Amino acid sequence: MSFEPKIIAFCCHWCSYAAADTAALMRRTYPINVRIIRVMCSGMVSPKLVLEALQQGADGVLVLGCPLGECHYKEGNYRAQEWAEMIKELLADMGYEPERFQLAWCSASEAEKFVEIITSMTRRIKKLGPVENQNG
Amino acid sequence: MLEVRINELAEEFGVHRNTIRNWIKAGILPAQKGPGRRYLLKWADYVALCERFGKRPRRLPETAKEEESKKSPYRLLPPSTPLYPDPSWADICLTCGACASACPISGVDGLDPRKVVRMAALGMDEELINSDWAWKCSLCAKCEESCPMKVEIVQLICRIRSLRPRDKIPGPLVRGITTCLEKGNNLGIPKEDFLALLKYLARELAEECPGFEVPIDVHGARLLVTINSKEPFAEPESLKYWWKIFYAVKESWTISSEYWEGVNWGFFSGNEEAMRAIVGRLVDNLHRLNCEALLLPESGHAYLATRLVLEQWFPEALNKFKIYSVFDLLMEYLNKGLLVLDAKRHPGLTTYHDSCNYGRRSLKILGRGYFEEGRIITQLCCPDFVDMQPNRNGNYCCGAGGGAWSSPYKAERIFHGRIKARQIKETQAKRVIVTCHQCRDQIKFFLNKEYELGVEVKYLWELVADSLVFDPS
Amino acid sequence: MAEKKTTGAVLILGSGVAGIQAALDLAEMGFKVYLVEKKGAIGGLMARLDKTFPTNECAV
Amino acid sequence: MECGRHFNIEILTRTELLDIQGRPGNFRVSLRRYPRYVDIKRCIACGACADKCPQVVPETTKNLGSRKAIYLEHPQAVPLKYQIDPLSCLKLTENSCGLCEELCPTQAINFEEREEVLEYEVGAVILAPGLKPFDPSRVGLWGWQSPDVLTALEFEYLLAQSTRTNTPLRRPSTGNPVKNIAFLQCVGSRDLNHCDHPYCSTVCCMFAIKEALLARQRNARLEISIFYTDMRAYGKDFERYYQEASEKKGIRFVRSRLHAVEFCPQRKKLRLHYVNIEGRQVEEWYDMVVLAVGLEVPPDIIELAHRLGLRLTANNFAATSAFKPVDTSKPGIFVCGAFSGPKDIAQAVTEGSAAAAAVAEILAPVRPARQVSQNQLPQTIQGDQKPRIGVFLCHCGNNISSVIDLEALLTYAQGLADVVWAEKHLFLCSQEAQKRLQEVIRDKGLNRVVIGACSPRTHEFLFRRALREAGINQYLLEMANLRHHVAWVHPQFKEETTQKAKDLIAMAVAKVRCQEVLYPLEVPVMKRALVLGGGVAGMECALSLARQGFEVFLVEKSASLGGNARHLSYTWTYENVQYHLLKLRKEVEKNPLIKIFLRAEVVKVAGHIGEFATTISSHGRRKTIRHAVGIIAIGGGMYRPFGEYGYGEYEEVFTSLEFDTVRAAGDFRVKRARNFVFIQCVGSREPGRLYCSKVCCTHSIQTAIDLKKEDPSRRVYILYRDIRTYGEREILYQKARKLGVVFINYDLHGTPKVSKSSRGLCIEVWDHILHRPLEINTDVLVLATAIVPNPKVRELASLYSLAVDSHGFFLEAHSKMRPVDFLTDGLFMAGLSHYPMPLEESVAQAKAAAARAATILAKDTVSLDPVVATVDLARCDGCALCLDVCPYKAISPLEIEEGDSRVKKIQIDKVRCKGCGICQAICPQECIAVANFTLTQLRAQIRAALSGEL
Repeated sequence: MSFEPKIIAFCCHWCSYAAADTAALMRRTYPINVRIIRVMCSGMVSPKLVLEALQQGADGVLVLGCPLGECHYKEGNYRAQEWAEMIKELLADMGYEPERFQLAWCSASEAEKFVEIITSMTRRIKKLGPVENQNG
Repeated sequence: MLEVRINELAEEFGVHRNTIRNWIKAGILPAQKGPGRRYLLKWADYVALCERFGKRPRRLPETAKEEESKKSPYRLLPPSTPLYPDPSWADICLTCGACASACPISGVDGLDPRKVVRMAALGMDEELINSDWAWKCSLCAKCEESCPMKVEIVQLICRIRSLRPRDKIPGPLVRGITTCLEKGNNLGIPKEDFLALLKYLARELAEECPGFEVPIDVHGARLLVTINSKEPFAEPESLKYWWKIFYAVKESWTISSEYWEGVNWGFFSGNEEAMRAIVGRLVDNLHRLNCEALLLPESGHAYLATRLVLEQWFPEALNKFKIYSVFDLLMEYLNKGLLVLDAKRHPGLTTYHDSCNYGRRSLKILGRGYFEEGRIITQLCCPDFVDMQPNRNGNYCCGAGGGAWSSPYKAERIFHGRIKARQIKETQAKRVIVTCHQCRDQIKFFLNKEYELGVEVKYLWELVADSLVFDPS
Repeated sequence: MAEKKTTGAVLILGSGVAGIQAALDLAEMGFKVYLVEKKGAIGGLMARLDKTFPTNECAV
Repeated sequence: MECGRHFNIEILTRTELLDIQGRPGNFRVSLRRYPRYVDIKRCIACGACADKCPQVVPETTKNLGSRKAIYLEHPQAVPLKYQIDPLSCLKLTENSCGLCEELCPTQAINFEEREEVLEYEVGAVILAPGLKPFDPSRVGLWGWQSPDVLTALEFEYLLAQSTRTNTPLRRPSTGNPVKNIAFLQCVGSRDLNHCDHPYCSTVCCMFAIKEALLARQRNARLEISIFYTDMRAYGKDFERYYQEASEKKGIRFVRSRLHAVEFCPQRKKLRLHYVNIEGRQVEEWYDMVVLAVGLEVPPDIIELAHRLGLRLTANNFAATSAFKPVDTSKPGIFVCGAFSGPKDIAQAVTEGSAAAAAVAEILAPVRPARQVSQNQLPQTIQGDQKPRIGVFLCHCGNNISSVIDLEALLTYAQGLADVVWAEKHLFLCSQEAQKRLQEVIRDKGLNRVVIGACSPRTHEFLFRRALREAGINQYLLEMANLRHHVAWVHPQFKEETTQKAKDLIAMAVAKVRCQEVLYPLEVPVMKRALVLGGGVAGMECALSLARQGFEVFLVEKSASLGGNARHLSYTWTYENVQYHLLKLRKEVEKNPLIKIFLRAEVVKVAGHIGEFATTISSHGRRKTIRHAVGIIAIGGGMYRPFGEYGYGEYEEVFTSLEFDTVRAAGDFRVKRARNFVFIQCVGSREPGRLYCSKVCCTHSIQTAIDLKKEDPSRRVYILYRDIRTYGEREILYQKARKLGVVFINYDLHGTPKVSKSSRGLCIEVWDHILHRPLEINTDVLVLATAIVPNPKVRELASLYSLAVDSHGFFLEAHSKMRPVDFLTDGLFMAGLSHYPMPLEESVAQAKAAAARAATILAKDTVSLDPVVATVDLARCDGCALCLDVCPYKAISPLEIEEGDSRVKKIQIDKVRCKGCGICQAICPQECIAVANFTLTQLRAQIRAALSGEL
């Protein structure tokens, strides 16, 4: 059987979670590997949560927020960008491939983009294979 | 050269195999016998045939493709005098395409009702008047019936016809009118020949109906009857149907020895003067013979034309005389109990063809169309009855109306009739009842043969005459 | 004739989306609303439609 | 539906309006109530009666099947109560049977009920009777008599049936699966021949596209053709929907109007014979034909209108003015919805609100002063006991159950820790299921609930209310979005979908387990509104609010009021715009409740619903306005097509507005001109601006009519793609054609070419009917250019945190049901900053926004979302990292006494906090928690998500 990764996607309530809903309303389809956790803002997703997901066995983590400048909380997604920098460094330190994490933006109407992000992430993680257990 | 099978072509053009064979025989489609059961056809001839019927050639040589889009732009100029006197003849067109969709000869010569209306609206009068399409149209008004905007398409086409230089009118229409005006009937049958023929026919009928005589120029007869010149000329027997009915109901009727023509080709060529003259003669006859009533000519167009002319120019005649259509008269006989009909003489499934002029066009122009009467009478004689789909107001034309019967465009006429033929076929009826000479001849002699319909075609009055139960004493 | 006091109630005839929206807004403002419908249930045409465009959501 | 539960609304079903007497403020209305024979208070909609009722009544509409003589209007009916049809009930017709009376467990049946006349005293009346579909059986040609020919509504029922039963779409005649379908547009619309309906029914185009797409969803191989005359996709997002349907979803659009549908008895199929765009004959065979029937005013409504003395249009729609779009000719009687002209849902909803505003304006003096909040219900069961979780799963008809194995999911849910109860329902959102939910909560002593259904974004409020009414805290709820995140997006997977659904349920259970009780925060409302934009929309909105007794600040960036309307001379119904504008301005200026700020712009925004603080800069000075609600109506702009069609190059080329100006000024270029060409859709419906500007067709046609009326010998050509004169505007289109304006469609052969020669300006365009190029020499070329969004939209959007659509217009909370609301509470929109629209729709939106705003202003307090951050002071070490990151400045330092020393801590302002959670993310002590999204909850969700295999 081929490798079926599990991907955690933190979606902000206002844009990306809505984009997932819109994708459904438009009957777009995408890989089943993603599990969406609704948060109020992408800025709410701290590096610890991303690391925790990977350590708990997720093969990839997505953080999806509103497009820059359209954050419902003014600048939450800029904050998310800062977290992302930190997360990338942390992942490198801990030996995770940097591709296992992605921060992206899509607005409520961008269902296509949402589907595209999920699809390409899944493809990428499938190629990457399961997380090598670094800690023994 | 293109190798084709008869089958393929027939399917492509929606006509019968025999029609294709007939076209080849008649030279409409120049083709040579090819290998097997195939025919060899020149590309150009094939494309021309497609062009003629508004079909997109299924197979195209590369060279033919380039032809398109080479047309140079037509410069729109302020029109001098529009072809039409009222916006409702062209301007209000939505260009929705319903008319073109409804028209059985859409695409023939690259034209259709919508294009005609469009050209009129854009001021392309010359082109319209010079085109033969207006003469291939059967004026059936199926287009008008479907038009959501009530564009007066048929009037426009009639107008286009009327503006055609008289010497350029295709076929025998002009000759027919001239002959009629000069000699009293379209075919120029001399009075003596006509009277002799009637006498002869009367003698024949008298064998069945003792004491029958043709009442010629009977003063004070109740009903004046006209005759379609084609009948004495080609089908004298068919005159007897009405005679028999008149005999059975003991009608007081007469035929005029002069100006008995029951056809009005002025209607087709847009010649109002001729129309008026021909109807005027009928009115004169009524006065001269002191008749009470007129049986309007049986042919659909002649009925409509005569009625229209009466309304427009002879209103006093309309008041003075009782005017019957064939339906009115037959229904009157039925209602008075004068006709006894045997429903057993015509077994088998029968259908009824609505004449466009009696039905759809009368309804629109006169506000009263004959749809139900024909069906009632038919069903009294043929209880096993089925309607065509669509029917009544939505019925398709036989393809021979509007002068098309007399025009030289035989191939187009048969192409036009393909839908009628299909309608008849789909009913699976063995018999078609008609009420107009053109419809009858087109279905009986052409559609029957070209589309292998194998149906019996009868006039409504022929059906009545043949079903009559009467005591000859 | 004495001027009668204005009545703070509204009658709405028809309970399609328009009528319902008017009813809800007025009710939220504190007015008493009588929503009159010829049929046995409110909702008009839309209540019977399964989905609406462009999002194809449930209509109700 | 919310309506069924609102305590201020009394629903009177099976009731007709007879008469209205009196005057605005004091009407006496008489109603006739027909007996229902079922006591609404007693009926529990158990269905025992209908189950045994012997009388089966076939529905006259195809595909609705049949019903019993005692029946529900439809399964989701509000009120969900049975009724008896007196015409078919055996008891009422023959005095036999009466079975239902015996069977009814609650003795709700009452055959003694009689028709009664009711009288009510009301201050105002709103007429919203709607329209009825055209009956296609009136015209034989459309073949409705054949079972395979359906009206659009009948087809919708067939689709619904097929969806419910999860069976393929079958032909009613043979029962064989449907392979192809043709939609025929304009049946009973734009037709003077087969019916007297010159108008466009407005909604049928989009309805057909919607149904076509739905049908394709049922069967991806279904071939669908839509036969149309003009595709009227003029509304917000409609054009994109249309383009996608044709380009991506494989729906075939054929520009041809069909004349008839013919059934062939031999082939048992429907024959369509038509002429295609190239003028060639085509014959096609279809399994099914859908007639997109138009709409018309029902005869009883026409009669009522005559009885009430209301002025109607030539087509029996209620006559209204563009400046008073919801006023009838009788003061105090208002109209909304399709009765004043066919319209789509969003517009009908907008007008509903607008009518509410109009009523509120005249009844303002008697508006009740105090309002009871609906949230104040006793909550006995709290969340601090040991979790007792109930899981409720929804079939959603078969939306969910056709993809996910709900049985397996149910079993799985029952096995989860702390889950004490699990069950499933056909429609969890139905009133019946809601009631059941409350019963289960009480009976089983549940204190937490998981709903496995659809999106919390749309349905959370409904289930929260159910919890509230069941007496437990409404926040002890979590929804697993099985429909949007599994069923609808993964239909191609089989077992995996159920596994994913299990994960989602596990995640929800894990989250709700740690959920705590929350209480909404009540915020006082200051009775004051801010309106941005001094155009017609802004002014109308301000005026409406002022008439309702609220103080309004009207902020305009230019030096005077009026906006885009200053450039318009008349509306599509030929009302003088300048006259009305002047009147409106005067009224706004002299209203004591309206304060106007000119040359003013927003520079800073703070606060929230109930108490915004918007700082404006006016004449170099800053001023902060405190207001409870805000309405944004900043208008739009005009596209200037430099480089297109010789614009900016030749002096004979104008945009529509420019042309209006030079014409009004009596410019010689217009006066002397003999030939005029209009090109439509310049800048609209193009890549990058894939929307219809809605007003340009009507505007160009009106100008063309004027030009022709002034001098009939002028030649006027309008080059278009689709003429979108929706509603009764269609009559203008007919008028223009009657006057000899020539319409040429350039969609098929490409855009017109403009060149200049010695003869002047020359336009080359292909004629869509003749299929040959035409050359038009013209003196004037008018370009009907797009309406483009105001660039300030983005600026304001970022200040107020608002959503913007892909074209740069404001994005509403819901395109159909909340067309003037922003997602942010307390803010509304109106006019061209929302989407291009004609004047009367701007006015309607303005009034609608006023009504929506008034629903807040009328209250003394509003409830705020308690999803905000709280700090655990015991663990806070006062590092203050959170202070800087808070976008709302809701966090401030705090010093408290701890033992004998003062320690630094922080505090969070609950009203300012919006719950973004950035502080929660940054807090090294993990001592800040956003309610509903605490770290504990998020971690629990992560663990649950990763517990199962895929």
